[in-house]
Amino acid sequence: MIPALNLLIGLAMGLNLVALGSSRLPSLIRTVSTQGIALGLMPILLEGDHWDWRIFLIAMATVAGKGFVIPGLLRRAMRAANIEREVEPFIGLMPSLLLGAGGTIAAVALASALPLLPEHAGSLLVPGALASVLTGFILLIGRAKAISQVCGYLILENGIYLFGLLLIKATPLLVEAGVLLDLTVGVFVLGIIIDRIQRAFDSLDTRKLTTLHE
Amino acid sequence: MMIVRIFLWVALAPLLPGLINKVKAWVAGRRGPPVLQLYYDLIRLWQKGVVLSTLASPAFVVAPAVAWVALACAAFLVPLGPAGAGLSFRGDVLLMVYLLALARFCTAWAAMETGSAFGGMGAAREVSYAVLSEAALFAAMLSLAVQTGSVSLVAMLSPTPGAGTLLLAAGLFIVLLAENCHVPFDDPNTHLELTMIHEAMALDHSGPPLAVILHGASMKLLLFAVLLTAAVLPLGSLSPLAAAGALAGGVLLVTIGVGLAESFLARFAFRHVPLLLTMGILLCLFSLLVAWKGGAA
Amino acid sequence: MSGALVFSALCLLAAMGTSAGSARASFAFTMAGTLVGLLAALGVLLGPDDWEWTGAFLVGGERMHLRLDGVGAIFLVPVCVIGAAGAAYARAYWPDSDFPGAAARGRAWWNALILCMGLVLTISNGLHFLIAWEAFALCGYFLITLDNRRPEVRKAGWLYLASSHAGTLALMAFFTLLAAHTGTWELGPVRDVPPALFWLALFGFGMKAGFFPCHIWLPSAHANAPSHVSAVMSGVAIKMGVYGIVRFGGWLPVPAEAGQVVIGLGAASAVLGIAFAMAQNDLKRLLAYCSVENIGVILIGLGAAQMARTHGNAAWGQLAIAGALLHVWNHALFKSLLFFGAGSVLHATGTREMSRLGGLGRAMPWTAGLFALGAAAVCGLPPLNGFVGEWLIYLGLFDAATTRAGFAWAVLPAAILLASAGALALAAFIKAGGMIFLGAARTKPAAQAHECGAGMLAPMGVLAAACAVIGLAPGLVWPAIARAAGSWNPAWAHAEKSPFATLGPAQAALAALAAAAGFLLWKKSRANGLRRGLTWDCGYRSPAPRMQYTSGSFAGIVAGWFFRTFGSERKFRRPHGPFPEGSILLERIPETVLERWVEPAGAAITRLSHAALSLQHGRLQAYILYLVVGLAAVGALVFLEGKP
Amino acid sequence: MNALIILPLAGAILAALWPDNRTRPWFLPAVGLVHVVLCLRLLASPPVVSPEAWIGFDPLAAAVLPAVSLLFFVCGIYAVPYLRMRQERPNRVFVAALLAVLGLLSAGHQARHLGILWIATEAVTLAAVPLLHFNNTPRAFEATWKYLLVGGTGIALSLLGSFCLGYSSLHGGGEGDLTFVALAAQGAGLSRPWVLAAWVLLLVGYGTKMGLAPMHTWKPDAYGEASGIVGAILAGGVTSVAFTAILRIRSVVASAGEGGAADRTLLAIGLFSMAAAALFLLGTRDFKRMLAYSSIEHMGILSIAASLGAPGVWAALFHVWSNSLTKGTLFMSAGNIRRAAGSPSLDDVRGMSHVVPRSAAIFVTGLFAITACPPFGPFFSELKVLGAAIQTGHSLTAAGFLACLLFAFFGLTRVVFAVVDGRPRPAAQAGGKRLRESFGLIAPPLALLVLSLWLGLFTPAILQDAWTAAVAQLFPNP
Repeated sequence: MIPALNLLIGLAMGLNLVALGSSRLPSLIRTVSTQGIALGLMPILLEGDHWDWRIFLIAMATVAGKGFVIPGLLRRAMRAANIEREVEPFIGLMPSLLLGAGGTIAAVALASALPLLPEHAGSLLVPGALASVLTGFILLIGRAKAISQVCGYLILENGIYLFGLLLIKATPLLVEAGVLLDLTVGVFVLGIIIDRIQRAFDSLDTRKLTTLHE
Repeated sequence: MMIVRIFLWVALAPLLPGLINKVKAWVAGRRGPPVLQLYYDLIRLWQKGVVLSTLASPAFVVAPAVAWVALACAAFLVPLGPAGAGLSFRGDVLLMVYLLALARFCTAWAAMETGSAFGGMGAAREVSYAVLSEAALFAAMLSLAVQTGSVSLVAMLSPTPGAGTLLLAAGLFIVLLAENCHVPFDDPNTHLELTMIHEAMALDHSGPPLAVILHGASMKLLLFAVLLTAAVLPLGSLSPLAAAGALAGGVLLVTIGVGLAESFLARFAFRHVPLLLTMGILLCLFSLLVAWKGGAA
Repeated sequence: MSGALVFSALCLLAAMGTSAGSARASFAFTMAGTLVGLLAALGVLLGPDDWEWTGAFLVGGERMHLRLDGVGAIFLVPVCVIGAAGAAYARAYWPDSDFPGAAARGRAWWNALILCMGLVLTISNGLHFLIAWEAFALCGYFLITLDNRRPEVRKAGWLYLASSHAGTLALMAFFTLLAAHTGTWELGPVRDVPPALFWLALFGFGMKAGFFPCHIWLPSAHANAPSHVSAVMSGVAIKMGVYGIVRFGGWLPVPAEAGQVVIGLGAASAVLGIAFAMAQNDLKRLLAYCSVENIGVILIGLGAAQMARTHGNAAWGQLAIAGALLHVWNHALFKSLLFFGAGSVLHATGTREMSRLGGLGRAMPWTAGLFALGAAAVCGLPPLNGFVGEWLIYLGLFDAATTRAGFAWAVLPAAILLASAGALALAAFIKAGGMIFLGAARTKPAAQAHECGAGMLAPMGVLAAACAVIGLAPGLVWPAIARAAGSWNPAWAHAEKSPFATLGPAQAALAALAAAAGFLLWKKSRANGLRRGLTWDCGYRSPAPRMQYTSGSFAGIVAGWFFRTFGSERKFRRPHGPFPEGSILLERIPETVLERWVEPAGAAITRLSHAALSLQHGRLQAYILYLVVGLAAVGALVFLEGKP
Repeated sequence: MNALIILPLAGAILAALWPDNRTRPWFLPAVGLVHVVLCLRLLASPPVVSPEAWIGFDPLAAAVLPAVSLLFFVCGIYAVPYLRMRQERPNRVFVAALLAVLGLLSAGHQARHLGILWIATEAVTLAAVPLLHFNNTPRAFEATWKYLLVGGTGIALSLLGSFCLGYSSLHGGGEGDLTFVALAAQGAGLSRPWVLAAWVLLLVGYGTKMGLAPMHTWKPDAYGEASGIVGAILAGGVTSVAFTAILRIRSVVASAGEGGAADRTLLAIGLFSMAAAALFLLGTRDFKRMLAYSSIEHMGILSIAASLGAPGVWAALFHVWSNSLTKGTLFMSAGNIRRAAGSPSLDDVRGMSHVVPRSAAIFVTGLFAITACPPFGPFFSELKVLGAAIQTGHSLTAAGFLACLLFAFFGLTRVVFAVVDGRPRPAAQAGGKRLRESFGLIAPPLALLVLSLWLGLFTPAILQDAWTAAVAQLFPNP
């Protein structure tokens, strides 16, 4: 099943670049949710040969959570703040694209340095994970709008989730579920705070959020 | 014996200024005042009344007396050749030096009493230059101590003349001039107040206190003369009579030397005074080093 | 003995307890505590054996262990004496009526300070020593900042606190290292520890002792504290630092060159301290710098003793250490006396600037007389106590010189510098006395000064009497000093017979003669007729106060010699032209070490800290970038360096 | 399964359902008291924890959790009068969240499983969010936002790290049992590169929660805007969870034979944190942010101590106690002063000793306590750290440690005395009325101060044994 899996991972990595390149928030959110769905499907592919309902459950939950619930939240926040565009990011689109591309290559290189179990040898899981984490960081550091930063955070989490798939056989369900749960709650909270900030500052431009400093 | 010693110090001291003035007069080709002039002055002053500044307290009168006592006691500690010292013990040399300091303290304090500009000026100069002369004096005493391996004046002042002796003599002579306010440091009989040290402090004194101050000054001069002589001449190795003679001669010589210095040198500008004093310090230091090395070898 | 010490401690605690309630009761307790403590200390000094007590319970995991030997007792005496005198002086000088609240706090901290100093002197466990030491330092801080509404007081207090803490941290390191090497916190003579530890102790305690150049905190703290606090800080508190150096110089194996270094520090402190004192215009600063000098004097004696000890316990070492310890007493006595005098002046005129004073001697003759006596004592003039102590030190140095031993070279410059320091001290105190008490009043407040009450004069009188007694009958204190010297270095335990056999009577005779002569001369002048008139002053018609020599002009010559050393700041416009006008000479003597070395360093660090703070600018993106950087750094540390 | 966790969570639910705003705060001291009692009972009679248990009151938990519980209890007492002062704000969420934090902290301290540990920490992070924006001001929301994103990123990294550690176990032939016991047992079997990667990610991740520089950035904002008790709980409780997490992971890494690398990084990051904190302290002009920087400094001390082997870890556990208790004092008294002064900035606060004398006195004493002035707890624990450094031959570390302490002292005293001394501004004069120094507001910080004093002077043997046991657990084969 590795090839199919790698196809999806490749898609996810592509979506990273798309996220880096997209200047409009709706498209950014859409990218994130697509990536979420892609990630959600992976466990099933990974476990394709023998059927395990728990894995299936997780996959569904992931698809629901990453693919629909969280993006929905973000869309709501965006509409509340009625902003569409990412204005003047700290790192421009082109630079961040290049950074992301470079990062992806670096990730592939770095991943080859880390020893893998035979069954994962051919998969793109590790480079994919690292690339997504990197993309997440670039968005978190580079973007000025709170929502795009949350998207960055989500991509970061996606990367980690990808990595988690390495252990999906070994690590019992609890951890995975806990991870997912925490993530969702986390984004819920993020959503709430974004909402509050929107009300307090009537803007989601984080450059306004610099009153606390020395 | 005690009586004789005291008599010697008290009675002979005022001779020295007289001699100095005589020498100066001879050099200048004048007849000059009689050698006993200071005795006359003292007697006259002793009978005069006192004019006391409205600002001054009794301390203004008492201080000179204390200073005189301090000088007398210091003199008492200095051995007169064969006669030895009136009182001698380990470390009496320190007591002597600090008695001189006590005398200085009293005169300076009294000088500040009247709030006169010149009193302050004189006191400031006196105490400031004393810093250097005291250092020189200590260096000299140290070198004597090191040379003789003793810390009591009687033993220290009968040295065997060594390589350092000349340096020491020169250094002590400079200290003598400075401490007793003679040219080139100060001019005892100038009448330009701005150039005075000792006189400036005594300006406001009159009557018995002034007499006490003048006599104390002469006693201090004698003390230094004796010190210098005894530090240079090997009195200990002479027969008592010869020693006494040598001492007397030495003192006379020193006095004449002072007189000659007075007549041939001019007063230094005050900013040059430290230079000369530092030279004195260095001379004493060198003699100290010579003594130190001499012992080590 | 134990009973006495416990009683005195309890009394001090009671005094703290009642400080807010009843000033009278608190004072009574303080007196009781200090006097009993004094008796206990003397008991140890005059008795043959030490006092020792080990408690059953643990504090901080260590057994309480107190010990009072000769060295501790010799330092405990001034603690008690000045503790009592200062408390008495404060009653009149800082009454509750003038300082509501602050006065009560002052009493509490005062007693706490005495108690802590007593503990420092008795505790013989490293851990507890640190505790008592820091507590003592903090008491000092709260005493200095009693009047903390004044910014300059707060500044001075903070400087004291900061430097004291620097010392404490050094001591933390010192005691921890000591414990690590000996395997126990118990203190006592130790053999097998690296001698280099001594340097750490020297710095740690030196910050408190305030020798040059660790004195940065001293002038401002002593100048801005209430005068009775200045007295105890200067007379006693800095001696705790000396105690530490003496104590561990005696217990530790010291480096071979320790003696020379200590002598060098001492000589430098003596000369520079008094030179700075000479240049001051603020009376209390002058006294503070003079304390630096006296610490220097003590260190010279200590260094010589240290040297003698490292080279076969030569006998002259005993004289040196005895002189140093005696000077500890003497300085406590006359420095407190002088600070009390300064307090009275401040109380009477409201200023510490000598150039605004003058002629106070007529208004406050008693203060003037006592101050003069203190001044004579601090200049080391016979027949007072200052001379006795310095005489011992000199004797030690001279004896060392006469041995001509190669290592003893250091005593030659030391002796000479000590002598010039003495002469400078004389100059400084002639200036102080003259500017304040003699001549004509320079300002209105000075003219309207009034004598202070008996409540302030009595403690000064007691201290002055003590100065006189030690001066006239030094034989009395010799046994105590010799005992202390013996317990500092057992090799000197056999107390040689008093070296004062001749000096004592000589001083007494001198005093008697001086008194007699003074009296006779006064009588004679009266008999000859004593006329009051204007100061003649070479015939000026009406000498005005402004014509007097000022503090600055008096110090001018010496300040000129040290111009480079001080780094003095000078503004000078010469008079010129036929009708000169507007000529001016301003000279400011800076706190050289503080302003030229310490403050620039501090400024650099402050700039650094502002640079660091500008990174905390509030932009979240950057914060996450820092996080990534941190990740990269840790990764680099692990992976690059991590390869075995 | 575990009363220490269940009880507070149940309390939280109950409090959330509780109708009355005035009586609800009493949940905090009540639950806190029971929690303390339970903790101390467990401390007195340690239960046997089966090695494969995922959650258990093992020696390490016993060595730290009671401190957190004690701190929480006292904060709970303080919370009652505090929340009465803040009647204008509904405290339903606040109280519930606070109790939830306690429960999750207990879980985190007792977690013996990598995943559980991570979940608990993450959950604490999220549960603390409502506490931070309790004041409901824009500043509070900004602080929360930063806390959430920086902390979240950190937590994400620690998750990644956990996965790496897990994978290292898989790669070493393990069955993916992520309990620390199992991981440590696998020891050298763990695959080196993955362990190192895991260590880097976990150190940075949990270090962010601890607030080690340069991941500390959220701390000043959060502590500066949160109320006193929240600050105290964050500084005393949450940080200690992260620290115990690092300790547990360090022992795994050490058993994998990479202890050297781990200690090196701990030492470096610790010294860096101390130095950075000292610099910040020298410049800050806000006495609540000052507390945050001081907390960063002490996290640095902990991390240094943790790098000094067994004696160091013992000292570190000691310091966790003394630091939490003393910090509690500082946060509460600072809270009082902040409330009376109406501003945390030196630019407009002065002479508070005349406005709120008791709080000011406690604040100053607490300052001396936290700057390692004897005879308070921190002095003894930091002396132990110093001793450990010297004992293990890290003389330079000791020197740097002392230097940082000195500069931190300069900074702290500078700020505190500027706040306390001098003449109060007329504006602040009213502060006396704005805040009545009631018993309930003074006693808790004072109690913590006394506890810290007692902890230092008479360190109870039972605690020393607990710490020794914890060290034995972390260093199985000395």
